[in-house]
Amino acid sequence: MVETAALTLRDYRTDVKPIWCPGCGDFGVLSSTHKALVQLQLRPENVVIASGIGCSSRLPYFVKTYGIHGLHGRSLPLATGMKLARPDLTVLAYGGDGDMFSIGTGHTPHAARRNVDITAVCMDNQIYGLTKAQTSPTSVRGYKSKSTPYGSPDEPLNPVLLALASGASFVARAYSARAKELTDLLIKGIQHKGFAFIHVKSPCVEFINTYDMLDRLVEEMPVDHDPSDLQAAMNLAVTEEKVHVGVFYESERPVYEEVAHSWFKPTDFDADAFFRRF
Amino acid sequence: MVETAALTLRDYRTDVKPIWCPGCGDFGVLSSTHKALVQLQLRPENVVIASGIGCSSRLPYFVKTYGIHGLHGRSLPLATGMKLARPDLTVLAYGGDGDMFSIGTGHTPHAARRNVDITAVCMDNQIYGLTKAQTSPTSVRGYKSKSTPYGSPDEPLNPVLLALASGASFVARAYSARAKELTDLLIKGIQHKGFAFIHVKSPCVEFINTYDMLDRLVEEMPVDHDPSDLQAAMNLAVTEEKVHVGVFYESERPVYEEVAHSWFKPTDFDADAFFRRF
Amino acid sequence: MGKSEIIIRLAGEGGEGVISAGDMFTAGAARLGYQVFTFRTYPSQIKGGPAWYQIRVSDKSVLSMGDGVDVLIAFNEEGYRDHIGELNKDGVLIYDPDTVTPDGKGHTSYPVPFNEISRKKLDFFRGKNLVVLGTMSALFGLDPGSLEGMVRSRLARRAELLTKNLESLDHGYNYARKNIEKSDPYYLAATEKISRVVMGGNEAVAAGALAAGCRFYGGYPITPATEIFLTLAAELPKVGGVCFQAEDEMAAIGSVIGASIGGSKAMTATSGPGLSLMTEFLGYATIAEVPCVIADVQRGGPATGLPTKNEQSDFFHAVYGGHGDAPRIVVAPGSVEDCIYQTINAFNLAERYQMPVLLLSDQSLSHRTETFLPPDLSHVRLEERLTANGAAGAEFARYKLTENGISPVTIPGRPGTYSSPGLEHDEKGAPTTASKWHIAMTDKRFRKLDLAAKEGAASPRYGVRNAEIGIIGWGGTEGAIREAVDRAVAKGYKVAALHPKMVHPLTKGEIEKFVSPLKKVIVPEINYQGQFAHYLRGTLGIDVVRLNKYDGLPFCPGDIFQKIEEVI
Amino acid sequence: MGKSEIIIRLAGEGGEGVISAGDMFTAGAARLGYQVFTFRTYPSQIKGGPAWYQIRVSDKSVLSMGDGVDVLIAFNEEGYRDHIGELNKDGVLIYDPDTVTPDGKGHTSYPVPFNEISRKKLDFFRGKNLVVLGTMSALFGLDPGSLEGMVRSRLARRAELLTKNLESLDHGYNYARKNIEKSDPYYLAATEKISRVVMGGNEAVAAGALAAGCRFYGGYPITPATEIFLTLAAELPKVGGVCFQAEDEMAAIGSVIGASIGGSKAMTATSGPGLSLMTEFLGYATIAEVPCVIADVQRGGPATGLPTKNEQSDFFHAVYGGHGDAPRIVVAPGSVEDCIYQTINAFNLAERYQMPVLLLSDQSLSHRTETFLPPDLSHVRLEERLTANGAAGAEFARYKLTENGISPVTIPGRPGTYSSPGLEHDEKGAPTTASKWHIAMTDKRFRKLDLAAKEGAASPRYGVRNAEIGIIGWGGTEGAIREAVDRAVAKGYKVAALHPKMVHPLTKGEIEKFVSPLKKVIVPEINYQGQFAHYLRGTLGIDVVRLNKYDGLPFCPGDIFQKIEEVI
Ligand SMILES: Cc1ncc(C[n+]2csc(CCOP(=O)(O)OP(=O)(O)O)c2C)c(N)n1
Ligand SMILES: Cc1ncc(C[n+]2csc(CCOP(=O)(O)OP(=O)(O)O)c2C)c(N)n1
Ligand code: SF4
Ligand code: SF4
Ligand SMILES: [Mg+2]
Ligand SMILES: [Mg+2]
Repeated sequence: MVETAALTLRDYRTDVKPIWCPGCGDFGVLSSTHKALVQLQLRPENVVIASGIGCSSRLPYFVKTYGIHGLHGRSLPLATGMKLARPDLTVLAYGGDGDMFSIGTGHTPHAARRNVDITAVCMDNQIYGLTKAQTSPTSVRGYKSKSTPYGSPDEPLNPVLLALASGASFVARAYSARAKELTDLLIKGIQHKGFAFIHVKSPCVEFINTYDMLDRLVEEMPVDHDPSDLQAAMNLAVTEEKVHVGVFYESERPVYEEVAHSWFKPTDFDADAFFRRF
Repeated sequence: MVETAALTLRDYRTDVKPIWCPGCGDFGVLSSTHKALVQLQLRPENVVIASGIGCSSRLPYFVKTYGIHGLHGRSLPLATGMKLARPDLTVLAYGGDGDMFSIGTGHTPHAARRNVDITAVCMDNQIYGLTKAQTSPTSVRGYKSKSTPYGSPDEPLNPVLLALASGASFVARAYSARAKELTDLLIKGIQHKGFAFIHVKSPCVEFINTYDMLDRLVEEMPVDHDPSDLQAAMNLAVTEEKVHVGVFYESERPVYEEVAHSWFKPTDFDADAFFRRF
Repeated sequence: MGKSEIIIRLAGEGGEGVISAGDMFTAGAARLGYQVFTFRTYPSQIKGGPAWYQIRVSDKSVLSMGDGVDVLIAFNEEGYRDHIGELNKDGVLIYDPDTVTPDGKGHTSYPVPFNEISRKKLDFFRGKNLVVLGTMSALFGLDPGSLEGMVRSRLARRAELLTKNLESLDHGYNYARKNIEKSDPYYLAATEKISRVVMGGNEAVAAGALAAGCRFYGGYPITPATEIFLTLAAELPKVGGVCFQAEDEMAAIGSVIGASIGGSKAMTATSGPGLSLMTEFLGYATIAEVPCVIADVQRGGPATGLPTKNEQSDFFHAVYGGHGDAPRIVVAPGSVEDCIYQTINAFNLAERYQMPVLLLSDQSLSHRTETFLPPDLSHVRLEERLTANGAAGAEFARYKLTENGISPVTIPGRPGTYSSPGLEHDEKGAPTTASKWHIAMTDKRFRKLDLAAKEGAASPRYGVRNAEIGIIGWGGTEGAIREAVDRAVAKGYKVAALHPKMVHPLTKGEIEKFVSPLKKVIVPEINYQGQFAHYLRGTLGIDVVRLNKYDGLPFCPGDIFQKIEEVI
Repeated sequence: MGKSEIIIRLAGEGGEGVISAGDMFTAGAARLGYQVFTFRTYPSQIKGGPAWYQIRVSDKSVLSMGDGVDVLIAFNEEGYRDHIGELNKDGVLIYDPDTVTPDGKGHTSYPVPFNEISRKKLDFFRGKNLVVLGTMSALFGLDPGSLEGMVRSRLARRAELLTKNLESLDHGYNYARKNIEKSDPYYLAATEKISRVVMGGNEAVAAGALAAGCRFYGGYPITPATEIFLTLAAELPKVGGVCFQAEDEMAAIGSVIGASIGGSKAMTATSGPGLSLMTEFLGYATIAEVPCVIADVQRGGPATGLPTKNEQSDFFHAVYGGHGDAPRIVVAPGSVEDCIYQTINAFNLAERYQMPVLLLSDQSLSHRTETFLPPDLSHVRLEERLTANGAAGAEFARYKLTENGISPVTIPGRPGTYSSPGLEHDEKGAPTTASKWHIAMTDKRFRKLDLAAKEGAASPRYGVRNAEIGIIGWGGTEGAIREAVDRAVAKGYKVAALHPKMVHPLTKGEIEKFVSPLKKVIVPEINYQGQFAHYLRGTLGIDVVRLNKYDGLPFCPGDIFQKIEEVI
């Protein structure tokens, strides 16, 4: 890195034009991602962004790093394999609320408890955007869409609470319209050693425009909140009146891939010795 | 029911001999299930027990009710379809720790938040029994099995905490060796209107005999615990020194299938009217 | 005096009104008694990217999207460039001079400043589709009064938009009347006003399900199948059913199987990626003998592939997919109206043979609009599974080894309990690893499949009796094949086509009878591998000429006609 | 003087020592220089249910479990009843008179009170397997000193059990010497002590993976594939690799694909149910062109089916499973030793053609023990994917349309970034719905498959040159087929067999050349549908005589020999 010039935003932009509707919250997440990479001066070839399927999951095509546009709900398994095989790289996983908390629900708790050093970003618009406005697992109870025309009977899931309950070692929330904060949280998440979960409120202007509501409800973490206190974090996560942004929880514990690489000083495979044991 | 004699244990026993190893905790769960059905005097044909795959998931074959021995991890989707189609029946779902919290992780939070009136019983032996002793999602960190011969790098999942964080309206824990308590909790779970999650510590004598440890650690709910207080329940669930048994949380909210059947007074399908709209 | 038939294509960008203008023209034409067949394609994103819509409108029955384009309405330069090549010799180009610069070669062309009219004159850019519609009405003879009626009823609940919209329609109409000197032959003669159903394939599948007695749907959204789900979400609660949005496709089909064991007729619908995820549960429905219907609206594959494009490439998976020897039935409708009947058929087959039945639709069939007379479903025969009451308090021998393989089943709530097994089992459903039971139960499951083949309904056959060239088609290509056969027969070629609706198992005798006098058999398919052709050879040893297309679009009759001429 | 070969079967209940006694006899025999081939089956539960173990031991090479049984050791009444019918004419029955009452017909039989000796005499019931082993050693000529050595090394770390175990061995040996008057011909002559590998198919797959350079495994336990995972869990960390226990099979294959994009050679292993769950991701590896190896250890299906029984019924899914036109390669090893080579082959094919490669093993192959000389892997050729460095700071054209379809790939960490797509894409991997790209990329993906067929290695061929009857087999049936061919040729029949290892795509020319002079072709398979036979007809139009078996057990040479005589 010493010889090369500092990286700028242009170094992270691709030629692929974002497909998002004008005003979509996902633009904010994209631009904060670009900015976080610049601030961290991570070389594009040393970063991998995995994603699932959805409007939000198209993001990797718009960032000039390595990318994996995976399958619906499967960003975390892809990111996990990448990070375990290549602990030297910075690995991120992006997805929507449907992607990470409907079809992908089964992977999130395991990625969290394993503490693989991945930064997971859930772009939550409380709707299935790409398939044109069906109720999502974060849609509020009673929400009417064509998939629940008489109102959804389901209680929404709480992504922050679930991440906390699953053992994530870093949990935060941001709002796509507040770029600076979002960029800072992305940086913190990437710098955090271990699994970082960032819940981003990212409105869908086409189908459920929540900007006004969020502008009203979004609020900083209470100043006295201690992010090392899991119980306090969970209590804060269940309060419904406000949408708190900032770091809910942060702690350090051993990282999966380091543990897995600590048992042996690796040698080549010795076939003869192996067969001799049988 | 007026005309028929009271149902006894014999009415719930099948001719299929349990496959479990002598001393397996699952015998305790089976016999408490038989007893709960007797105490509730539920007619065998009005009860359906769905399960996944595992030693524990063989249970439906040993109870003379309707049963669905499903696929690994899928007891809850099967039970959900059954209950939505047949709200008149009592529906239960049984599975192991691997079944419900590894391959089935994705279904548990959704069954919980939907509040379909199902009683879900997780028979947790902290191991994959049927496939002969691999590390499970509830195995402790550092646990050595043939699948993690150098010690598991993963933090275990906390089933009770996850159920709470997912919005289950009834959450309890029991120990298979304490039959009376387990029977009572099964009865409470079945009587609870909504999704009830019961975490049962059920030791595997063949591969990881935890009876002694559990005998030491298992303890009643603190007398001052208020089961309507979600935050208190979560705080109790994260304490690691003791394995609390009893009801962690209980609340009432609308049940999915009742909401879904409340919108219309059903009529026959009128094809002509339907096509006229197109 | 005008042509009795016009093929109009609108091409532009997603979100620009291409699709909605097409939809409204279609609805208007149908109201006036014309018969319509449409095709649409658009990118798999909400805004932007190339979209086009084709309407074939006629006073006679139309079975396919037709050949070439008579009228191209280009919304933007790309729409012009990508499609001008398909404009027929006498064709007309309509374009917005703001965004399109035609190279002026050959065609009659009319510039209409759609953007300017809607944006500048009306200050209502969202009304652009209605400006286009007005222009189309003026040029091709759709009664503007009737179109106005349609717009009024569509916007009944959104009065605030109505005035602006009607104004837009008017402006488009008047602009064309005043400024365009019509020099083309395309003008629809008035036709008899017959009230027809105007419907897409997905809605037709939903209609079929409701008519078949389906009372449970468990699903997860996926393009291009979602409308089946959405239609049933609105309708099922009215008839006492439940429409359940699952967390994923495994949960969707799991809930369907649970509901079916509970006694409901139950279904799910999905597309390739979801079908792949349902694979393990398909095997479960086979071994536990649970009736259920899985509609697969095929799109371009593999993986996420081409979500909004057409392909018939899930045939292999439908027939062969899944581990183990796992029999199931596969049914494929040929047209929108047929979606109703084949969905009913799928439920009947599921109930009769107690196994999963796959319904193979495709993107084109699901999203195209066809017109047809309101179907009379009152005489349709509905099957119900063979049920029984067990003895009270006794376990029931649910998998009794009967001669035809079909065993009576008890339903929860009735005496005679059993446990539905995913493991191999004896007659009571109890797990066993004994060789004899695996042999007996495998035989039983395939006996049912053989029976289904034997009992299968006759397939439609088109063309001449003494054919020398045959076509065997399957699924949504039926209309295009039929038109090609008509054209070939009109030219004196000895051609016939067979179009089986149950595509697995095949009614062997019928196909062999069809094939035996033929010199050549063509199998047209929208996939690379010739999946049905391969299956035909593997199953019946029949060698065919393959006609494959895998560009994401449906067949035109001309594609098939050309192949006929090639092999003759 | 004795027989050069004995087939011994132990039958009893799971958990009774049937399996461990068999394993130890096998290990002991191999130590003494005999060649061994075993088969085992047991219920899919931890305790109870019928279990049996067969050992074929010889001083010559053995390729299958053989025909019938020379010595039956019945642990309980069921073990006697279920297996006595298979005892050969001269066969010997050994039984515990406490639990078995033979009907006394025909066979030589020796009662040995295994239970009494272990429980009463020794007060060490767990030692029953060693009592059995001692008896076997006395009766069939295995040197007891050598067995003792084996027991000592096995229990090296559990000294407290050693004495009791050796005592049990002794008692069994002495009981037989004192009380049994041997009247049967089965006694193994001493043989040359050659050190051989004694290994099962799953361990051999793991060995092949390690040798091929696999450094990432992502898996989820499932019978009968688990030992691949467990072996790699112990070994991979030693060579700098990672063995990852995933939460389910989607996560397993997802992690494998992630690791492979990261540049690792990566694999997973599973059985039918897991393979079905991996279906969507298989298509992803095809469209994104990610090299990876998926071992499928087939068991009885469908659904959970018969977890501990043998079947070759995942062929259809391996070749045809998954939505869309999704090419992949399928490889099937024929023996335990071949598991090593075909696993290396699978990695080579995956790397060369940048696609998923399925390795089809089966329950019998995975859990049987074979003996073979330590393989010399030092000269095995290893393929590495074609890589490139892109320009620094530039996006890389990862899917370049090359003549043979293979495109160079960049690896994270190197300049030249790209995004791996599940959507159809252009050369840079950017999503597109344009027809031309779907056509071009589909063609490219199938070009690679065609190339693989063209470059495929020659298949082993057995039997006479001028054969009239041919056999085409696949997978773990190779040994039984080969013995049947030897027997037929010895009888003067003109028979030959071809056993392709790459079963999809087929090396067409080779098969056609093999088949063309033949009068009849037999395809023996352990499944109901004749999956490979169907595929052969669908692909090459070759009609065959099917030989199907679906009782959960492998072929005996006699099954195949009989079919040869039938068609001759
Ligand atoms: C297996 C599978 N099922 C369903 C789909 C269809 N699908 C694509 S995106 C999506 C949901 C999108 O919602 P979300 O994840 O919230 O992303 P958003 O578009 O809102 O950003 C669905 C259901 C798919 N591509 N694959
Ligand atoms: C799809 C699929 N994957 C894997 C398996 C193999 N399998 C059967 S049971 C089991 C885990 C058993 O553990 P658990 O659920 O804790 O039940 P237990 O046996 O401990 O009661 C596994 C991995 C399977 N049957 N199906
Ligand atoms: S549909 Fe919604 S989420 Fe998707 S791009 Fe448009 S605004 Fe964004
Ligand atoms: S292996 Fe363990 S869990 Fe399974 S039956 Fe035996 S004791 Fe119970
Ligand atoms: Mg969303
Ligand atoms: Mg367990």
